[in-house]
Amino acid sequence: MTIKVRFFAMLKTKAGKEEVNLTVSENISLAQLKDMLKKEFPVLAEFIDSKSIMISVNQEFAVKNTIIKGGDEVALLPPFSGG
Amino acid sequence: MTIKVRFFAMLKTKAGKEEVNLTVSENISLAQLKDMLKKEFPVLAEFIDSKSIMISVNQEFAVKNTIIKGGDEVALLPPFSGG
Amino acid sequence: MNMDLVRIQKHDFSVNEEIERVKAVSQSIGGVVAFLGTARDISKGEEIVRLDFEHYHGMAEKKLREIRDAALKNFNIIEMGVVHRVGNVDIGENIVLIVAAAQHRNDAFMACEWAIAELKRITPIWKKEKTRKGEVWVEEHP
Amino acid sequence: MNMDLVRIQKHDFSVNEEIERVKAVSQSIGGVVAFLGTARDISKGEEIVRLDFEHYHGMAEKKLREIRDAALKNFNIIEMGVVHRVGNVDIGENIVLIVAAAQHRNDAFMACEWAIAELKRITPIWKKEKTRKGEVWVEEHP
Repeated sequence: MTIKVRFFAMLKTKAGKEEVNLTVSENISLAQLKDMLKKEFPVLAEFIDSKSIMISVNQEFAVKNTIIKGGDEVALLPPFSGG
Repeated sequence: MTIKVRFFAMLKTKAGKEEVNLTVSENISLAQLKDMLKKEFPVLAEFIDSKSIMISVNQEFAVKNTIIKGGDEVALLPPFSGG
Repeated sequence: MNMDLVRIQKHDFSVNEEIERVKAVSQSIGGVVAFLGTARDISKGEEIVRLDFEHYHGMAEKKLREIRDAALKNFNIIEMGVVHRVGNVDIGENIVLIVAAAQHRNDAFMACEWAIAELKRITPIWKKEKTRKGEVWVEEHP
Repeated sequence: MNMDLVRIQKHDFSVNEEIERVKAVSQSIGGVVAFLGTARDISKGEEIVRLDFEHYHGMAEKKLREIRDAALKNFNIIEMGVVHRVGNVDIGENIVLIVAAAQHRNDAFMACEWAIAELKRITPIWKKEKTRKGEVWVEEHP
């Protein structure tokens, strides 16, 4: 299955791109996704491991047991600084 | 000596006037002034005795031992309701 | 400056203008908290038609200036503005505005909350409510 | 109504207009508390030339609507408006506005303070500070 991964703010700068389509195995967990992303984007590995980075799936905050399905929009969110 | 006494809001309504010039003895205390005002304006007596009425002398809150001098502007202030 | 930032007036005010007046003082302002008091249609279950505010001219202005001075001294704010209307105020209209500006928002919130409570406590301003039954000074029976 | 009261936009907003939009909802509003975040000239000792805000379009708007919904549910307020700017914001300009309207002022203060803290916590918006030394995403090293 294919998912879309989006990067924002300083993660976009680090990744050097705004978004990427990834082919992954069916119904992976958030933990599996993180491992994949670290392999795919070594430059982001330390950020993905840091607790301050949040991940959203279909524009909602993902939790440990969130399952990612085909067509999902995943985003890596650095710490917010709005307001 | 002569002092000016001003009434505001519902005390003005009760007294039926905005202000009055009163001739009083020299350098009276706030307590003496209150007794005088009660005699002069019986209709205000219960309000003057009530704790919620404040008295100002020259546009500053008077306290128990405030002394009133000739030419002073005294005002009877019902509970505030601004804001 | 002081005179512009603290006023009692019959006519309405613009929240934008009052905030701009306060913001003009410094570029270090990061948070502005404004309290706007407006005329409600109901008070203690009674329908209100209109309000009428009276003030002790001179003393009321002095008390508002004292509130601004104390706020600048006791809170970590950069500037404060206070405007109160007197005379007739229709339902829905503005009555009072307090603008507190600070580098950080918590200080602005604290100063603004304190200032409106203090205004109600020490400023000689009185509200008359006009209902269909007649007029009544608020807190007529203390 | 909901769409008008909660917005993310590039252009500036008018505090007056936003307050009027909120006030238009009810004549029972007696207290309005507005928090206005503005662009400061200094951040952590560094002189700031300009700010640039990025947001996650779709998700950020959704989070702001959730904040309004939660505020209406959890506080005794009548209405709330939330506007946040994105793109370039010059020093002194408006960034964010939260307007909370209630019958009584305490409820408006509580809801407004909660909403701006919650906005900072859950809304995917990021600030880039432009200084004379270059540009930096705020909290670049979490």
